[in-house]
Order: sequence, then C-alpha cells, then structure tokens
Amino acid sequence: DELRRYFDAVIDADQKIEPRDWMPTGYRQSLIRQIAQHAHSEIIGMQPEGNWISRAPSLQRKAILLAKVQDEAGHGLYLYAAAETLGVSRDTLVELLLAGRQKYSSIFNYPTLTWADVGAIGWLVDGAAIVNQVPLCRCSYGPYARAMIRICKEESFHQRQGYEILHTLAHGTPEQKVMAQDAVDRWWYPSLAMFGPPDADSTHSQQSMTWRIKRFSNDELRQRFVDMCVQQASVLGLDLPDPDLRWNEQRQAYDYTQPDYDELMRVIKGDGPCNRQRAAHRRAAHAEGAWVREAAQAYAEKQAARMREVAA
Amino acid sequence: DELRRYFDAVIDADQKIEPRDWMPTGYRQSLIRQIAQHAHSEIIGMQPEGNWISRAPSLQRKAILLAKVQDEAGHGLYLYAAAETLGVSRDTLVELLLAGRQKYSSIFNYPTLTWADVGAIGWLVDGAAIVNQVPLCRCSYGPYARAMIRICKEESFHQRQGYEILHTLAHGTPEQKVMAQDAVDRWWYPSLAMFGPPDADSTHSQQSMTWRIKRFSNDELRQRFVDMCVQQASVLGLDLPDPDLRWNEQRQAYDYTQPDYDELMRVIKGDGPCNRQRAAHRRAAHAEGAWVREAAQAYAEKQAARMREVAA
Amino acid sequence: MSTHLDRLLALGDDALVAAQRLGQWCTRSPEMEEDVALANIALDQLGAARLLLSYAGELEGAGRDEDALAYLRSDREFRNVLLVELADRDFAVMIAKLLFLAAYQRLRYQRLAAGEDARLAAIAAKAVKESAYHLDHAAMWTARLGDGTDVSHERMQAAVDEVWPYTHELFEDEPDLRLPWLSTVEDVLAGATVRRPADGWAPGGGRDGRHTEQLSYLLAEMQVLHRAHPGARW
Amino acid sequence: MSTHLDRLLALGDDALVAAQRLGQWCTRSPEMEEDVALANIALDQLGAARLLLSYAGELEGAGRDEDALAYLRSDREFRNVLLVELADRDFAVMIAKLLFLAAYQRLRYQRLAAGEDARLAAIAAKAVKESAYHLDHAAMWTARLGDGTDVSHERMQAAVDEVWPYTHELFEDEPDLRLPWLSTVEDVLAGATVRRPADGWAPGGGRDGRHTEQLSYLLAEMQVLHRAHPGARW
Repeated sequence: DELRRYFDAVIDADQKIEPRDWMPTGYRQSLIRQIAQHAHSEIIGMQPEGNWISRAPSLQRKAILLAKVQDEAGHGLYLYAAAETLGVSRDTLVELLLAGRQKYSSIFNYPTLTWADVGAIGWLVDGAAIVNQVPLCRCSYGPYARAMIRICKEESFHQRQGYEILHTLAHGTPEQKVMAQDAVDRWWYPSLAMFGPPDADSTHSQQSMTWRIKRFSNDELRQRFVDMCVQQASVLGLDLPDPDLRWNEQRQAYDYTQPDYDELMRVIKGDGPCNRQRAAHRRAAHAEGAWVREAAQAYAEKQAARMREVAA
Repeated sequence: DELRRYFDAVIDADQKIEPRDWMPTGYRQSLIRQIAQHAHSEIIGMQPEGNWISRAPSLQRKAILLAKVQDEAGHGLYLYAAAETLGVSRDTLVELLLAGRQKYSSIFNYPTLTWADVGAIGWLVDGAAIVNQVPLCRCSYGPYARAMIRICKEESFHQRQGYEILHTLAHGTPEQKVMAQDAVDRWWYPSLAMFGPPDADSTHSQQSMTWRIKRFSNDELRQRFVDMCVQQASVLGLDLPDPDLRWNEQRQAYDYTQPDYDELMRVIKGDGPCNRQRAAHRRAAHAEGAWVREAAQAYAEKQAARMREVAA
Repeated sequence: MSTHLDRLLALGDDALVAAQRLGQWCTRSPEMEEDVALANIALDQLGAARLLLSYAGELEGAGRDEDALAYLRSDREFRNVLLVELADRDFAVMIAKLLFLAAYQRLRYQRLAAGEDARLAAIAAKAVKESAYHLDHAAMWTARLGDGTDVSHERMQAAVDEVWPYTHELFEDEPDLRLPWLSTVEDVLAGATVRRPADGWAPGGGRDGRHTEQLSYLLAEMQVLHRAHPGARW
Repeated sequence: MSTHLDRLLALGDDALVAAQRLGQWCTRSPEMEEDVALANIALDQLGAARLLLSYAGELEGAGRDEDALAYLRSDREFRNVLLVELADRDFAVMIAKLLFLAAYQRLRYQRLAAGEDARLAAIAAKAVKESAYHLDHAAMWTARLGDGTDVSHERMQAAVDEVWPYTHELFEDEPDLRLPWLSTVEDVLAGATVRRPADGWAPGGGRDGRHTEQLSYLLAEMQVLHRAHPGARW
C-alpha cells in the first residue's frame, strides 16, 4: 500500500526514515536489535578499559582514559535514546542485557591484562568499530545515522589516542615494547572477528543491505580494516601476528589469515574468558544501585506532589 | 567464714586459687574484667598487624607475621577459656566487646602506617605487654597464671622478631632507616601509656595488688620498660623521641617524659584514630560470618539427630 | 605554619585522591547518567590536581613534575585530608564526602582566586566554578537520598554521621571558613531532612602525612604501573 | 611441553597465590578458630611456595631467589592456575576453591613424592601431608555448609557452580589425575548434598601467564612494598 511505497521510495532515494514514518516490522525489529546491541556494547565496553583507570601510568593518560570511558557511557545513552525512537524503552533493553537475552560485541569478553591493552583496544577495537560504523552514518534510519555521526567523530579521536599509547610504548623501554607487542598479539584476531562471521555464514546481512542499514559485507569491511592496520603497524614498529599476511598485487589488498570463527561462536554463546565477569559486574552495579534509583523516584514523586499542593 | 579464710590463706601463702574454689565476688568480677580485656586485646590486636600480612616485603617476613597474628588468635582463645572458668561464656564476652561495653588495650587504636610499624609493635608494644604480663604468670588465679606463662613465652619470641625487623631497617637503606625512626617516634608514647594512668589516678590497682592479681604498680612497670628500651634503642641505633630522657644516678633509673594521659583518656573513651575502625571491622567479620556459624550449628544438630537415630 | 608549597600540595593531593576515589565509580554507579556525571567530577578534580601539583613541583625546584609527585611519594608524604581517602562504602558515603569536600573547595578556591599569587588565582578561578557544580550535584543527591525512601534516608543519615568527624580537618589552616561552610552544608542537610551531627571527635593528621590505613592501599593501586617501570615515558 | 622449571614455577605460584588469598581471611573469618585454621593453611601454602620457588630460582640459574620470583614478576609471568587467584567472594567460595585445590595438590604431590627428582620429592612428601589436612578441613566445611541451613546450602552450591569451570585447568599437564580427583571431590559433594556441576566451559591460560583481571590487583598489593625499595634487605 501507500505507506510501504513511501518507505521503499525513501530507501531507494537514499533518504532517511524518521521515527514517525511507517516502517516494516522487520525493519523496526532489525534496527532495535542492532542499535540495542550497539548500545550494550558501549556500556559493557566501559569495563575492560575502566579496569585501568585507577592504574593509568601518568595523570595525563588517566584523564584521557577517564574521558574516553565517559564518552562510551555517553554513546550508550545516545544509542538507547535512538532505540527509544523505535518504541522500546531503555529500561526494557537494559533488562534484556542483564538477563543475557541481548548480545553485546564479543570483543569485550577478553580481559585487559596490561596497560598496553588500553592502547590495543583504542587502535584495533575502536579502529574496527570505526570501519564498521562509518557506513552507518549513512544508514537509512535518521536517528541512528545522526547518533553514528557524533559517535564516529569521538571514536576516531579514541582510536588516535590508542595508537599514541602503543606508539609511545613501542618506542619506550624494552619492557614497554614487549608489552605493546603482547597486546597486539592478543587483540589482533579478536578484532578481526568483530566484523562477524564470513559473508557466507552471515544471517542478517542481506536484508540489512537491502534496507540500507548496512552497506558493505562483513568480509569487505574486514579487508578494509586489515589493509588499514598493516600500514599503521609498520609505523608503530609492531608486528601483526599473522605469518601469512602479504600484499596481493592482483587483489590490490592484503591476504590474511581468518580469525578462528569457532572461537568467535563460543565467545558469542557465552564461553569467552570474561562473559560471566562482564555480566556479573553489570548486574551487581544495577542491583547495588536499586535503592538509589528508588530514592530518586520517590523524591521526584514527593516533589511533584508538593508542586501540585502549591499550585492548588 | 571458713571459705573466705581459706581463700585469704591461699592468697597470703602465694598459692593458686582454682576454678572450683570459693572466691569473693569482687575477685571474680575483677578477674573476669581483666582477663576479658586481655583476650579482647589479643583479638583486636590482630588487626593493626594483620594490615601488613598481604604486603610483607619478603616471603620469610610474611610467614613470620602470619604466624604471629595467628598466635594472637590463639592467645585470645586461651584467655577466653581462662575467663570461662570463672563462669562467663566466651559468647557473652564477645558480645560485650562488639557492643563496646568492654575495653581492649588502647594501643590498638593507632594505625599501622608503614612496615616499620610492624617492627615497632613487636619491639615496643609486645615489649610493654611482656613487662606487664610477666608478673601475671604468678597471679593468684591458677588458670590465668598458666595461660600467661604460655603467652609470655610466645610474646617474647614476637618481641624479638619485632626488634629484628627494626634492626634490619635501621641498618638498611636511608629510606628504611627513616621509616624505622618514624615508627618509633609514633609508637613510643602510646606504648608508655599502655601501663595505664599514673599510680595516683589508678582506680583498680590497690585491690588487685592485695589479691595478688597485680604485683607492681603502673609506674613501677613503666619505669622498668623505659630502662629496658633505652638500652635496646641504642643497639638499634634509633632515638627514643624524648629529649628529657636521661640517666638518674640517684634513682638508678632513667628520667623520662610522661605520656599524654589526656590523650590516653580520649583514646580509651573512644576517640582514638582507629577505635571506630577496629570495632567496625570486628563487627563486620562477626556479622558476615553469622550464616556460617548458623550452618555449623544446624549441621551439628542434624549429625547428633542422626547419631541418636542410629543408636535407637 | 604551612608554607605556600605545603598549601599547594595539600590542595593538589585533596583533588588527586578525590579523583582516584571518584574514578572508581565509573561503570559501578546506580545509573548511566551518574557514570557520566561522576566521571566529569573526577576529571575536574584530576585537572585541578595536575595544575596544582605541576605548580608545586616548579616551586619546589627539585625537578619533580606532576607525575613524580603523584606516583613517587608514599602515603606518609601525601598531604590530603583524611576525608578524601575514606573508602566509598556506598553511594551515600560518596555523596556525603563530595558534599562536604565541594562546599569546602568552593570557599577555599574563592578565596585563592582573589589571592596574590596570580598563577594560583587562575587555577582557583577555574576550579571554583567546577566546585559549584560539584556542590550542586552532591546537594541534589543528598536531597534525593535524604528525602527519598526510608532506606535511602537511613543510609544518607548514616553516611553523614560517619563522615562528619572528618570535616573538622578541612579547616585546620583556615578556621574562619568553617562558618560559611556550615551555613551551606546545614542548609543542604536540613532541606534533605538529614540531621546535622553533633561535633565531637575530630580526627586529623592528613596534612602532616599521618593518614588512615586506607591511603596506602589506594596509592599502591594508583602507582603500581608507574613504579614498575622507573623512568619510562607513557 | 612444559619443562621441569615451568612445573616448579607452576606449583610454587599456585601455592603462593593461594597463600595470599587465604592470608586475607585472618581477622575476617566467621569464628576465631577459623582464623587460626586458615592461617595454618596459608602458612603451609606459603612454606611450600618458598621451597618450590627457591628451587626454581636455583634451577634457572639466573640468580633469582624466592623473593625475586615472588615480588619482581608481573602477572604475565606468573604461572598459577586461575582457580587460586579468583576473589573469595564469600566463605563458601573460599572453601570451594580450597576443596578443589587441596584434592588436586594432594594427588599431584603424592606423585611427585615418588618422582625422580629427590629435592622435589622431599618438598612434595611434606606437602602431601599438609594437603590431606587442607582437604579434610575443606571437606568438613563443605559438609557443614552444604548440609547446614537453607541459606548455607544455596551459597555452597552457588560457590561450587561458580568455581567448577576453573578446575579443568588443574589437569592440563596431567590429565590422568582428573579421575581420582573427581572420585574424591564427588564423594565430598555428595556427602554435603551439593550437586556436582556439569562440565562445560573450561577457562585456562594461567600456566601461560594469561590470567584473569584479578591477579594484577593481587600482585600490586603483595609486591608494593618490596618494589618500592629496590635492592633493600628486610
């Protein structure tokens, strides 16, 4: 009918769908799922880096890291707000996260073992996020696209900070260089896995492409990321832990070893090193804060009642 | 009457009163108060040193310190057992401690700020305790006297360990020497105050002397402690923080500056640096352990019931 | 009498230790907005600490920069008041500490912003605005908790009772600030239906490096990485 | 394949980290007798750690003694299993960890006591007796908690469920020990009316220095003083 024709026309014209516009149920559900997962990833993603705030090795790095983790909380808030425009409340989404019924990016189920991991997360994980997210700035759903523009700007700032951390370490003492290389060794394949399963196995991709939520396939984005990293790694003076990484003249791209997708599946299913820890941390913070949220609610109600009394 | 005559005769003959013997109510109450306070001091006294178990600077020192704190728990247990022979249960005494209705030695209301404090506690605090306690080995109440013999033996071992810590620090790096001197500066006067108020102000002393619970006055014991420490300090190469400390040829003893008894009274009344902390720690451990003690109790009852069933 | 250098270190250490405690709430606070707000306050404190410690290091003239002062002193050399180092047992304790600290810092920075030392005055002029925001934030939560549910009221009261004794030390150097401080704080507490505790026990010693047993643990964690790599750049 | 040196470090680090966690119960346990008992077990673990690390240092031949190995390695260099570094969230978790560790150590030390390396055999011969006592103690508490009150049963079950996945790593090197270990542990759990969890998730990495995020905090505290005074004697 007409609503659907309008929707299709907007998508075809590469224009934006806005909250009040009609949209197919599948489109709405797909977006909710994706935006919620993205929001959850920002919130859970605060933990691995938050782990180093108290121990950051200089006051400047401490300030930068604290600001970064704060930005992630902010990104979470934008994204929940974007999801709310689709008619689902933030509380509902948070409950789904706490109940383990919605996912977040599996990369955050790996531990941050050293300070260099903060650098590696910035460089590789934020780097991969940006490659994933830049196309989302042109996503067909307006509120999501606009949130992504703001987020991508901050993410690229974060990525540069991570790169700088690694650069300083890689050009520092021998122990610092070892620390940096060790972090890259541990984060490289999980970062490649951030782009999801190979295109052949990707379930949601085709429909998302049609709807212009997604614009490139998992493998296209992964290749783009690899090509970007190879060059940067050589400036850093660090090795990417892939002996088969080499320039392919024909493809005009780097050949590389695929990440272990079986491991990715295990981690997604809950058996990564930190899945239980991340969920327990989030649940504990939520549970321990319950009395505070209840107090704020009770206070707001009392205040409203007082206002009404004054007005009456 | 006859019982009292027998009691007086035993005291006069410097023999031991045993649990089944008749004793005046005042004697019993006085002993319960003193033994309980002593037991509480062992238990609370575990905290300031326990504060350094996790951070002891060598594995050997860690083992020695852990064993020492463990000994203190053991001393607490003997002493509660000695008090129980007077007809008061350990649970009752522990409740009185937790409720703040019985005291423990005020020395434990000072914080252990550095590793050297562990040495200073061993040397000065255990040293003062020994001077106080050696005469108690001849106390008129048998179970207390026997507990003290065992305790004094271990205490003198602890004192030597503390002395060794300070000796090592005082002959170590300049920072270590500063740390040792700083600890002695902070613990000297509180240690002097451990002997209680000056004889003129001491409330319980005279009766305790008559009953041969106590054998020397506060000031006599304090003097003995000062004389002992002056010599040891010089071997350590550390200064006692008293500019007026000097040999008095006439008294054949050292003149010294009295501790600040007003401060002592404030600390006894509850306003020392750590009174609230020590009590809160003890109460928290007790409260957090409640479910465990209840489980042990329930299990014991089930086991007993099973035994009866088998027997029936 | 404390010297100008002592005063800078005292202010800087207050801010640094407060930042360290506040930073630990990030990912742990009761709602996401509060994660953001507390991180903001922590960043303000950290920013002030850096300016103050850098200045202190220059005044001292022994070549110590902000990091040398933050990472290479022991607790016996830290000059912060005990208030800021107390463990944040719960959200109410953290809010009580922030309320008392911010009300004090606002007055203190106000005075310094009008003082003779131009560099310090500039630092203080920035910090006084931040303190006003911190105070607002703490006052808002004091009201919400104090005048919220029965549970939150009890916890807020317990927190204020617990922290109150440590506020006396704030005024060791400038006792005349206590009156205006009391006026602010008593208003907030009254509005929050929280009883203002009686004065009594007044622990101190922080300005002379005699701290609670908690500070050395806080510093052990804060300094561990920096100290493990002597002389490294980060 | 792990070398003899790796094995000594692994055993020594297991014992050292276990001792560090156990030592933290001193003054905090549910009853005074337990303060004494846990300190005893901590002392046994610490004693074994010292012998094993001293031997490891000599074998390595790089001049590192027990303290150099304990205090000057980072968490990436520690070789303990993850089980021992897990935080003791409550008394039941501590007991579950001790039960699983002691049952393993007893078997491991039994085998080593009959092994070819005479020095290690002597260390193991002493340790095997201690492990038997630790196992008894843990088994006794598992029964008391598991078959005590409803609350304690729930907590003991939750603890066993939480810790169980980490037991797989104990048998990485000598998988044939798992069968006798299971036999011991299953008996204790059954006697305590505690359900034996299903096998599944099997986290590892400790023997290669890939630990949980908790170990570096534990080491920061343990090493802080030693590291602050390089080269000092204590």
